[in-house]
Amino acid sequence: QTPVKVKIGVLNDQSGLYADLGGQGSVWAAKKAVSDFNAASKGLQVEVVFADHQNKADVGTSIARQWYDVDGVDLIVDTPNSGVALAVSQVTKEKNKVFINSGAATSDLTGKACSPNTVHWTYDTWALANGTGKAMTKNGGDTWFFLTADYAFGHALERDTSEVVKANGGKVVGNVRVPLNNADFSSFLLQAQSSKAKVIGLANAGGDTINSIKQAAEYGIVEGGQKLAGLLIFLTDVHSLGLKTAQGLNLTSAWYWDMTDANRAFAKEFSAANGGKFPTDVMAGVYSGVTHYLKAVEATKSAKDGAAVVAEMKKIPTDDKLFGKGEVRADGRQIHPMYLFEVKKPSESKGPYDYYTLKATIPANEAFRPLDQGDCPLVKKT
Amino acid sequence: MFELIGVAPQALFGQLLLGLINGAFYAMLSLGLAVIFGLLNVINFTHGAQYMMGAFGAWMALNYLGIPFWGALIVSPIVVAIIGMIIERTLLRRLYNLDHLYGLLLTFGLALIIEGLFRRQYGSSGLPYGNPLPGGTNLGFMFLPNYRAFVVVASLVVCLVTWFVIERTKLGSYLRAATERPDLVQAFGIDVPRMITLTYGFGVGLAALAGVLAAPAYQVSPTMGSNLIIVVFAVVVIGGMGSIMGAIVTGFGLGVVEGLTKVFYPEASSTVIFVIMAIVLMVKPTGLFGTAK
Amino acid sequence: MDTVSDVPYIVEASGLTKEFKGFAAVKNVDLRIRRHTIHALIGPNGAGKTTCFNLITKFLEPTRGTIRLNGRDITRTKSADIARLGMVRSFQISATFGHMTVLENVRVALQRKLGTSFHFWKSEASLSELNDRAIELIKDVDLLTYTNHLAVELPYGRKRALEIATTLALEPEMLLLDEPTSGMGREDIARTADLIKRVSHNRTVLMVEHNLSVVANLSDQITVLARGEILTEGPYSEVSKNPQVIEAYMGTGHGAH
Amino acid sequence: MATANATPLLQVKDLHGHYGESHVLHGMTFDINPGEVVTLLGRNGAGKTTTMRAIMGLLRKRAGSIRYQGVETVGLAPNKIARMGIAICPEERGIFSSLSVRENLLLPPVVMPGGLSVDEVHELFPRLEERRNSQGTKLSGGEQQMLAIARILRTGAKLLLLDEPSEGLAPVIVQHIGEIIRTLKTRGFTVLLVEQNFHFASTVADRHYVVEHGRVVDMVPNDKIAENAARLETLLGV
Amino acid sequence: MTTTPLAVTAPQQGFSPVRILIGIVVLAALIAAPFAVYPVFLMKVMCFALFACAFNLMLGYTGLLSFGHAMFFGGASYICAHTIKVMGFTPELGILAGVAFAAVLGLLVGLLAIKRQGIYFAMVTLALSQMFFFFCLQAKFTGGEDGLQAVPRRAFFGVYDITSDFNLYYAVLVIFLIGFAIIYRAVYSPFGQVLKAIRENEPRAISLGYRAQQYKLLAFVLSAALTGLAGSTKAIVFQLASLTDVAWQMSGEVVLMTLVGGMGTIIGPVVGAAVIVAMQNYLASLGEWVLVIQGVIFVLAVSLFRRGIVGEVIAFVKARKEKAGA
Ligand SMILES: Nc1ncnc2c1ncn2[C@@H]1O[C@H](COP(=O)(O)OP(=O)(O)OP(=O)(O)O)[C@@H](O)[C@H]1O
Ligand SMILES: Nc1ncnc2c1ncn2[C@@H]1O[C@H](COP(=O)(O)OP(=O)(O)OP(=O)(O)O)[C@@H](O)[C@H]1O
Ligand SMILES: [Mg+2]
Ligand SMILES: [Mg+2]
Repeated sequence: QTPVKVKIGVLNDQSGLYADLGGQGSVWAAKKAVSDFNAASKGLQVEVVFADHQNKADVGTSIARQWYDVDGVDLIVDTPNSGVALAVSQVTKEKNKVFINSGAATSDLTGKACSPNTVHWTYDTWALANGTGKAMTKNGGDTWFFLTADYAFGHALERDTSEVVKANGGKVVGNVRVPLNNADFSSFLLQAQSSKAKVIGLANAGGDTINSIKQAAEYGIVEGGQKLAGLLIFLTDVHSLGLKTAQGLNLTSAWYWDMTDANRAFAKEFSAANGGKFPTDVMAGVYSGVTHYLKAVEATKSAKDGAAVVAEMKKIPTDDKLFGKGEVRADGRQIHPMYLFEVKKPSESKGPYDYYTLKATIPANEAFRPLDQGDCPLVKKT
Repeated sequence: MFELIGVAPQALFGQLLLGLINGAFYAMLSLGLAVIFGLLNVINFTHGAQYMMGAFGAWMALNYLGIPFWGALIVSPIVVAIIGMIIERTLLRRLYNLDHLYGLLLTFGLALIIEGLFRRQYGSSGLPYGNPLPGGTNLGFMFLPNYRAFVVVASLVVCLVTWFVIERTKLGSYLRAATERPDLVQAFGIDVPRMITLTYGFGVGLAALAGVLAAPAYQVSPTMGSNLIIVVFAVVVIGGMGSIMGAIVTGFGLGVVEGLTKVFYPEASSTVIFVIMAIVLMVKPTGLFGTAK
Repeated sequence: MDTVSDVPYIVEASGLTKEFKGFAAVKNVDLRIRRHTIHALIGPNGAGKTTCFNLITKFLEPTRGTIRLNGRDITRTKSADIARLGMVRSFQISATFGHMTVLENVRVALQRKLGTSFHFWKSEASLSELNDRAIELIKDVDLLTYTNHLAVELPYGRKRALEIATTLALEPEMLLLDEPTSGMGREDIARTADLIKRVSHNRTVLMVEHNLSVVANLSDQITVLARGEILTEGPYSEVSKNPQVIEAYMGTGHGAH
Repeated sequence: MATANATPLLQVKDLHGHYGESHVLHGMTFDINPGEVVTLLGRNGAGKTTTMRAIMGLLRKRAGSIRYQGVETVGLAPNKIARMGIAICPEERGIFSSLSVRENLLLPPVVMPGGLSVDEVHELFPRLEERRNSQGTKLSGGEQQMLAIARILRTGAKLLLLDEPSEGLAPVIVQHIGEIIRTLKTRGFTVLLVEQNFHFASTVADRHYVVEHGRVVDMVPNDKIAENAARLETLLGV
Repeated sequence: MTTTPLAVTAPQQGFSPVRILIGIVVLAALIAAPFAVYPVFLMKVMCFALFACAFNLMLGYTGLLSFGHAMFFGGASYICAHTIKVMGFTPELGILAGVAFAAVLGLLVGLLAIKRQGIYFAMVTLALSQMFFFFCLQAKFTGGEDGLQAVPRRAFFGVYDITSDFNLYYAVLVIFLIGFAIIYRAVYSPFGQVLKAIRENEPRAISLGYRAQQYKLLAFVLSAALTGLAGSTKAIVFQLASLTDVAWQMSGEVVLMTLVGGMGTIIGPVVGAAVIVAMQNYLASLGEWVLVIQGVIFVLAVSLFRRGIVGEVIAFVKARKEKAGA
């Protein structure tokens, strides 16, 4: 019989702010998933292509449309940057293909903007806020001050985290809205310092997070006994900060390479192929998502009807070596445990990328927004 | 103790001081831009990239050559200045007889190239650079990191020396004259092409120096310059394009204004400089210290 | 606007003063220019002639004093509007539209009267009705052979002629010419002087000029400025004998240009 | 020729010059002896200014030979030529607006001894001292002309290139400039003068070269003007 | 320092038979194009081509470089997307709203900036657009970095269905042609003549009685409005409006397009837009080199092909004609 043709497009940021956390690493992860899956022996002929969306929604959708219309792509994966992700999700629905997002944070993908063709894999703002907010508040960090990036994403993170903090008996003593791409945080950090809050929540991302952590060290904030909680931080960020500066930082992540043997083996192989870099949770999510997708295609015997493939993905449980057992919910949310980590002191680190200590595990059933609270139209229907 | 619009006076002092520190970066960057604009009539869009190169220079000096911060403070600006001079010799030079906008466009392109190359090589999330002067002094109203104090002093000295050379020496009058009629100044016996090259190198060196100073305080990242450069342009316009004193005074001044905005109305702190610019240009089109050309 | 043509003076400036940072370039000058005459403004360098020009055409704001054009107060009027009132100036350095042809240069000046200058939806062809008039003007200043040349390509003296043609296109009642013959060779000087004489018919001309033979031949009335003040006024024959003028301006070897 | 046996200070031979594609100088040939005042006369656009720019090195595209004190200068940069002792007062004056009058005056560096002192300059042009703190280009047209001449007198350059120095000046000042040129001559300066004002030129010059279409077409010693009046008339359109 | 004006190409106008023929061929090609080329790509090119042409109206014909045109492009795009998505406007009304907004914004910015020249003008427009960017970033209705997504493609005038890319293509083509015609007309109009005179010698134009500021202001508003037309159309094509379109990099991109195509030529910006958009599409798989390549093009265009593609072609043809004539 003729093999089922499947074309996978990794659409992400290859040159900008998010290039390090996904970029070529995600492409590698997707290819790795295909070869681990042994696609050929299962009657699938899989090809992986990739493109740079440059963090522009119009570029992203142009590529997506062209991929779907002209190049015969069946699945788009990764796609960090919420704006691009939402746009691609919409195109995917229109063209009835599949979109597995690993890199974007917006929980709208499985909420208001959910789609029968979209699966959200690794994390989302709700999970991040919940993980960090809950675990830290429970561990005694019961007064919070937020440094919030002044735009929709920052506001959402702050709002979600505050709710979690309050729900767990904590208190928010103040916040300050910081303009995007602001290099100097001293002013805001001083305000945070004088608030005497036990935890300073960083509701920002990328360069802003990095600079705020760096300057917090300069002003001796962590030494002074306050804790920093990064709400969206990646292994690559910690790497670029260096342990000396980042030590003591708390963060939530879906995956860390040094947790299981399978993870370590994956990381070792990744590192060998990618010039010594280590994989992030986003890349692991791409691996896991692609694996599950291939299983569904194998079952449906065709990749052409996207909605059918996603329906199949929701039907069979997820299970792979990196993310373990889990499921894809009706709203498209993939469910797995989340973990709270603390960044090690330089003296505790024993090797490259040995950065995190596990502080708490948030079980899968608590890690994500309950199905009925997301306003996803797909859920109401059923 | 009385409060001032809801902010304790100590906190206010603290913020003023912080503003001054930021202003130090603005001042040095806008000074370099003003020198280059004033003398070459080129809006150096590459300035942000050169600032970034300065910071990366410090990082590379440390990581590849083992040169510490204090050495990098000298080495990095010189290297970046030399690269700048090569750019001037090979590319900018051809544009002097054309409309100034071409200079702006060329340097804009160069900025893209430099930023792109660094992103390719070093990724975009940046690299760490340690603090050479850890610790700080408790001033009572705030904790002043030693390093930040050093930055303010260093940049003040650099700014004032530059101002003196350009406004108060013979060299300065050559430079200013060469802005208008390079051919004629050369016909008086002055080697104008070399002077222009050196001037560009100097302006670029200032940017790189600011970059080295920024490395320990901010992340060394390929995008650090492009985020800052637009604000610095605004500072230069407010000060009066090409005015040396204007660049210095407004640099520090706007740092302070921005700092205060961060206390009273942080949401506006990214736009306050542009608002001021709009107002200044309405009232005094040539900028605070500018003279009509 | 009521043209009070019975007022004998087209321009009346009184108490005109301009100070630059404490330095008075023009001090309390009363200048009256009689209709349909050629009036020359002469004086040593830095006397304030160009400044007076700039004040009257409002390229500079007077510090004090009033200016009337045809009896109407224009002290606060903007320079573009002054041109609309019929008073047009030329510049000390030649001013043409370099990358437009001679025809277009003249036509741009004619165009304003059509009232379609803001009409971005009209075709340029709508301007061709002005071509005849433009050619006429070009002929008047002897530029016919250059009609389709770009202005930058013209020799210096011809640029000045083009400028005058452009100015005449506005049909100004009053022309102000700043050193119209400076930098010209003899041939061009004669040609230009001739041209001024011709166009002054039915118009008033105020000119600044250092070439005394031109001044002597053309002007009906002369005002001599020195150090921002009026030294004397009168026809050439009178003024040229004034010892003060000889000392401050003309020197002893004049007249033989 | 009046001083045929002296070695010329400046020798221009078969000089060609271009502005971009347009060929402007077509083999200019003339020379100037030390201590002479020589004029270039000619109609507008004949190439007089261009010749001066070529001598100064400001015209990039030039070919032929220009020897100053026997040294070939075609191919040298303007600053090198200036250091040899040539200075120019350009047609459009070239006053710097970002410099004060005094700074303008002091701008050209002294290239060799023998120039005028600042006090001597102020004596010649008292107006400049009065306005010394104004911005250079705020001076009146004539004042700028004085400044442009004054500033090269300081440098000690031995060969002065004056491009239409009388343009835009009041007759008294023109007279005055004439006196100054004569004074300079007695001090050993050599002057190349471009003039439209023939009357003025004849009061200061030793010899006149007539230029037409980028070529020297005639040379008239000043003392033979009367005899050549008719010829000059046709050449210059007088 | 002497400066040469930015645009020096001589006007090309009039209706010779050759021109009419060329026009017919081009039109036929445009109508047939979506059968050969991916229509979404073509629409993107047209949006940017219109944007670049409108921008060129400012730069090429008044000599004023605006470094803030993204605010009109992105601003109109937001307004169009918002009115259609939230207020239920039909596309033509949405576009109208976007254009009106851009025109008003253009008037406000113009009043502030038009008195400045050269680099000052560039800097002032840049700063004002930066203010506008931060406004869009923080304003609620723009959706922050998510942007305005899923803008419905309603039928034009309630009758012309545009859900298929094919149909939409022809709608966009008509919009583009209208915009282009307006620009063409404006350049070769009495108004265009005065603009040219002002660019060549402003004081002289004033002395002839033209209030230069007003002409420049009208040109600016016109340019802003047409930029708004391009931005609004883009919002409909991509069904989204995002921060990318108001960021200063977008202002830089349109300069690049104009420069590459040939500023001050009527068709240059169209060619430039096509080249750059095609390149961006192609570069999408080149990853990190995007910036570098764009930068190299900038540098090459400025140092070697200053007249841009179309400008160089015109110059080449002219030179050949002259040679043939001589
Ligand atoms: N904008 C200005 N600022 C300061 N001083 C000025 C300004 N404009 C002119 N002046 C001064 O005013 C005086 C008169 O200048 P003006 O240009 O009117 O002279 P003028 O009579 O036209 O002389 P010329 O015959 O040399 O052209 C001069 O001393 C000049 O320096
Ligand atoms: N920058 C230039 N580009 C092109 N052609 C030029 C340029 N400058 C001068 N020319 C041309 O070169 C020729 C000689 O000009 P030049 O200025 O040397 O004449 P001139 O004898 O000094 O005339 P004038 O008496 O008007 O000053 C003229 O035909 C002129 O049009
Ligand atoms: Mg004057
Ligand atoms: Mg000349």
